Amino acid sequence: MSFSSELLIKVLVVLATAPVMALGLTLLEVKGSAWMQRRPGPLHVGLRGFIFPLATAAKYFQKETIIPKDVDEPVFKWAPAWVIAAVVGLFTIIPLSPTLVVRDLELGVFFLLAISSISTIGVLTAGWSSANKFSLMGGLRAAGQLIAYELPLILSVVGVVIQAETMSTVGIVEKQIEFGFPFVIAGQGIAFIIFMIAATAEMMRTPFDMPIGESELTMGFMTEYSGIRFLIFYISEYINLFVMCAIASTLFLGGYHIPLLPTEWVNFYGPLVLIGKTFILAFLLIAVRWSFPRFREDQLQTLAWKVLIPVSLLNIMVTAIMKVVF
Amino acid sequence: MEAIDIFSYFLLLLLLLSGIKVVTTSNVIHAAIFLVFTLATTAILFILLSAEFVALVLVLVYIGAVIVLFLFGVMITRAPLGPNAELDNDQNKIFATLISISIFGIFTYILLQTFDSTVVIREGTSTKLLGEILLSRFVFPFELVSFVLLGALIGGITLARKDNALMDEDQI
Amino acid sequence: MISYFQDYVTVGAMIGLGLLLFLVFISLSALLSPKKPTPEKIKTYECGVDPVGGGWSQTYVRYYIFGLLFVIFDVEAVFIFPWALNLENLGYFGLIEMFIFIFILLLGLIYAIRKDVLKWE
Amino acid sequence: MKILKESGERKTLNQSDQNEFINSIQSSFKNTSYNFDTLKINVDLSSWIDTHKILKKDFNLSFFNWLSAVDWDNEVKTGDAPKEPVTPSFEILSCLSQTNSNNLVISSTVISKENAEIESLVDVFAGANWHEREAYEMFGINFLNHPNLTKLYLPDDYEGNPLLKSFELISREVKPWPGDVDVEGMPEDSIVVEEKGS
Amino acid sequence: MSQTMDPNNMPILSEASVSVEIETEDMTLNIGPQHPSTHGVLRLVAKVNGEKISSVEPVLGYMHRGYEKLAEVRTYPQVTTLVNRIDWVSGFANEIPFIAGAEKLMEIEVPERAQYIRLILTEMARISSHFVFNGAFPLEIGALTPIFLAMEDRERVLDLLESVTGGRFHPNFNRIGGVKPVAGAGPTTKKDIQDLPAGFYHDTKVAMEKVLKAVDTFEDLIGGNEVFQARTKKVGVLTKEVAEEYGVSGPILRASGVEFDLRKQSDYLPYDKFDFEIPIGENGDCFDRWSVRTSEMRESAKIILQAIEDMPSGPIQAKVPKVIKVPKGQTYVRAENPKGEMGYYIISEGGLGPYRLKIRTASFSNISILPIMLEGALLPDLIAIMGSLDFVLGDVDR
Amino acid sequence: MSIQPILIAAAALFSIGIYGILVRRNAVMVLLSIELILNAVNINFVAFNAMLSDVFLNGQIFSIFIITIAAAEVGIGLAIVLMLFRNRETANINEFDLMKW
Repeated sequence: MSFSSELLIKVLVVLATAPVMALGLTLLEVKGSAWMQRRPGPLHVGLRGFIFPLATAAKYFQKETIIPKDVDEPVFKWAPAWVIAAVVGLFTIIPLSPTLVVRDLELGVFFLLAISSISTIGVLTAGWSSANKFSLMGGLRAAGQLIAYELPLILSVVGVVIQAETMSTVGIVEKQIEFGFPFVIAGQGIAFIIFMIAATAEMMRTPFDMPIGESELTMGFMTEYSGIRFLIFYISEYINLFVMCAIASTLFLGGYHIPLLPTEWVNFYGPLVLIGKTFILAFLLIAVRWSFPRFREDQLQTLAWKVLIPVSLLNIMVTAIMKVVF
Repeated sequence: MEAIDIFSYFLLLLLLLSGIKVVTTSNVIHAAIFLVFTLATTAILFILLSAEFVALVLVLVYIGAVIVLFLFGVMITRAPLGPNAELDNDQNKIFATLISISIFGIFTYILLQTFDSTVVIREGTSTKLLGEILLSRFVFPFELVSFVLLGALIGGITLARKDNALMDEDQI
Repeated sequence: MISYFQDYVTVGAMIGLGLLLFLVFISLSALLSPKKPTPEKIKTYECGVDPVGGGWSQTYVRYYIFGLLFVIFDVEAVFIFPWALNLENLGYFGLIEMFIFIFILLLGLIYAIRKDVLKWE
Repeated sequence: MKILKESGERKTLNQSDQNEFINSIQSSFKNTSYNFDTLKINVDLSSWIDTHKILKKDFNLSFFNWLSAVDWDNEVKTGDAPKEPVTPSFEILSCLSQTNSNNLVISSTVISKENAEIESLVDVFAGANWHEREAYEMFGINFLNHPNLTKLYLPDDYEGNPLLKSFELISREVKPWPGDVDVEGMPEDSIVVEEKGS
Repeated sequence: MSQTMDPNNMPILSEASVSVEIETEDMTLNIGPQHPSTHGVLRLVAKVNGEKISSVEPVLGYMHRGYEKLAEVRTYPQVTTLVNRIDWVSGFANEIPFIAGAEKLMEIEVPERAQYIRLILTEMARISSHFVFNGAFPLEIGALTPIFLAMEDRERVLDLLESVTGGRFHPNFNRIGGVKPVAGAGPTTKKDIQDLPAGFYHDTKVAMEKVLKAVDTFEDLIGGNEVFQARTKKVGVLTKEVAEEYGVSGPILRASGVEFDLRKQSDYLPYDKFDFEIPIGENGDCFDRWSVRTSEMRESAKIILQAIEDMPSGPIQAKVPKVIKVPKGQTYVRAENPKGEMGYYIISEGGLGPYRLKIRTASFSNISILPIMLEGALLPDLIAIMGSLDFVLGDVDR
Repeated sequence: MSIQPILIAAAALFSIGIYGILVRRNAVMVLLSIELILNAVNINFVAFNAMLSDVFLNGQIFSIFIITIAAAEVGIGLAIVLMLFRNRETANINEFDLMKW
């Protein structure tokens, strides 16, 4: 198959899966939260409430997009584009099997970190251009939080890179298969926890949702957004949830592989295994979201700078020593 | 001419256009965003010049961090939303145009004289190799960088802190 | 080399796909949704009263310091990745090099903590 | 994890303590009354602040309950007029209590309607701030030395003082007082109820 | 450094750099009236510097209904319909002090059974009010689950209130001299009437056990949550001196360490017949305020369980004249409501309605400390502090 | 592809940066213009690296160092702007005439 037709197919597959995954996670979120809150959740929309996320999304398409008069229009209008482009771009490196991957980049993990940092600009400009005090504070909080937690995210990955000696995501999974254990057991347990905390903060989910903090800042940097642009922020959040959980399972949980399964059949079970692991991790984050209140802004920054970053640096040092000495 | 060359010319054009927008737009935030475009085209150009690691470093450090710092700076210095008429020194414009055009002219002349038809070679760069060189051949500057960064950190904190050093020590 | 360019064509295509999704969403919504702005509707939200003061004033310098710290450590991360790939070759020499590097930057973090810039009064 | 301490002993009403308190108040202030379990001190306008200081300091009445006013007038637009004619005036009431017993004192002073001015209590009890603002807008009483004597509830451009007896309720013009007195019939005798609710 | 200074006239450098802090025009932020966490239409005009609040000015009156004026043109029985709309979260409890005051002026002895019924329903109102608090407070600091659990449990209590009074929020159940018969039991004039619905004792027992269980759940789920503790402990500390001076009452005062509960100290209802504790806080912070309320729910449930055990039989209505006229007199009657001290100063001139009715509500005094407590706080703490004060706008504005 | 157009574009970017420095009145904008200049330099380094197909990757490593130093420079530069802004309530460089005091 020629490169271009292959690329076209891959793009189309991602085009189809990304929104489906977002909707699937939305459903998991509404049903999961309902289960945790002793209520039935959506029941009446379509197949026992199962097409509820689709109905919600469809609703937003028909809603008026209000652009307030004081906003900086081009910046305001394009702010969601930064976020969704960065998030969809990350699909490139998620491996469903050694061959079922959009592209296995040599710099895979580094690429992930570089691209994911772009969405900060989208959030900050969204907050600024809204000309609204709540948006501005939300945007600043969001930017402060995204940059503070990007570091632990980056640094926790370094341990994995040291162990795997490669930055390619497929290479990392293959290394884990070679090891026989996923990295979360083989030395990177702390890194995994840091990664999940930092990823939660990057996604601005409770208990790190003060940029949105609806009881303080009404809707944070999204206050002035309505209609389709709000939906784009919303959908990006869930695509991001999927991507981050998929990356976490790839880096730490053995990705598309489960020990004892025959590796030659990985193309068949790989996608299922990875999506399964992703949804389990996502459910973990959903359970956390519905159990905790949110931190305060200063507590959040303290946690990042005084705990997570030093600990992840320590993790790097320990991993490096283990690698060199043994 | 290869397709990749045409694309390169297009990129260079884009680079210059966004660069010009950075210095001519009357809105501070727009200028920062145009700088992002400039940097993004530069990053693509780097990739075409087979320097992928540098390109990603550019994205990670510049777009992901330095621009955010700029946006913070703009917001802290209370730039107004929307166009700002007082952004430029109007009386300087002609003078500045003359200077920059003459610099450009001299450079172009020299460049045309020096590099006649030298061709860029697009070949892969191994990041692993880059790391190895960085940590062996360039180990001294590498360590020096940490001191520079430490100095920048301490200096920045001292300057930006609320109870400024100026007030603490120099005031009696 | 072909593979290298294909890598980044793919990356470009994926980021382009993100932008395409954005544009498709926006244009679909433009077709489907009404557009009837009224003066009340397009007013800036401020809890139901008319906004007071300019939209805005300057923000905490603290955020700037967080940004500065981030930039510094981000640069550090840039150097850590090539090192992490080469740890096997570099051996103890690389280990010591990077430890000095990290240690010096940690001094910066400790300085920041000691100067209480991470604290919110 | 238990951060609360719970009061061990049960406090019961101590009638003798209360009587003692009432006696001590009555011996310290000339013009007092004790009706319907409510101890009221009538003080002169001039000693309004001093009385509160004494009550706070000497009688341990540190809890500021409320402050309000009454518009005494014979010609009323709303409600019933007093049965016996009264001198038109404002009566200022304030209520202080102790926080370890049920003891409570209501101080009262009278100011004239023409010169509706009184010293503010804010310096003695900071909590009087909002109560005085309320009285200011509802009665038009001017509290001297009040830090921020502005309207509390009503819009800034509102005219009139709603709680004055001369202030008409618009709805009562449509449906005059006392309206249809629609009182549910009360039982003739007290009723003994069969135990059914178990 | 102000811009008005003329650079030419500046003598020396040291003076020129005196003020290094940024001269902030603080950002004026309107929080409310249409804001998710102000419990209705309270508006706070906050001057903020970044995240820090430099001053707060509460703006009231968006709900002012003028009950003190309206009470002057209503008869005494009509006033009860007004007053149970003051604090609608615990509507029943609002009626008690007013009715007690009118009874005091008329010198009516209320039958014991009626007193017990009042007491049970008041405590139920307290429990339901604290349930709302236990849902709303965590919601405001970002935990979304407790409100669903709280509402589910409150429903049982409201069902009980409804089964007796016919109303869930505004029961209007008290009559001068006693209480109404059970909802749907026909006119009060009937000789042989039912005062409590069938199965009430059993249902109450079941519901109260559920309440006790719910309190345990809340203490685990909310109080045991590390993030909740980090958000509330040492936040919004209120000392007892300030609290007393501002007339802050109820659980907030008790959280600051003052052992003041009118149920123990006053005699408006026969609380002295029951065994219960008054929870007291130590630090006066948000966590203590939450903790005091939650423990109070347990005590209330205990009171109710005791009350239905030794419920006396007898009449539920004292003998009162057909048209109620209250003799001339003045009295102040106060009660321990869920939000704090609620009192009515009734001035009667012998007419059909009161000559003047001063309504002292708890939330009004309780939120008058907001400007002091919020000065210098961070914006997220504003929400936590406001939530911990547990006010209802109807109770503030009247 | 010849290296000339790349180098000329870099030179043009450099001149644009110079223009920005001269014209802009806002200090933050001046810093932005400096970034343009540094970016032009980076392009040159990477282009030369590609031209020489340097086995030691000197050009690329140099540009990484430049990016690093530029980050530090922005950090300090903006901090100075902030300090001046505190003193003078403006980010307008025309008014930063401290020596006049």
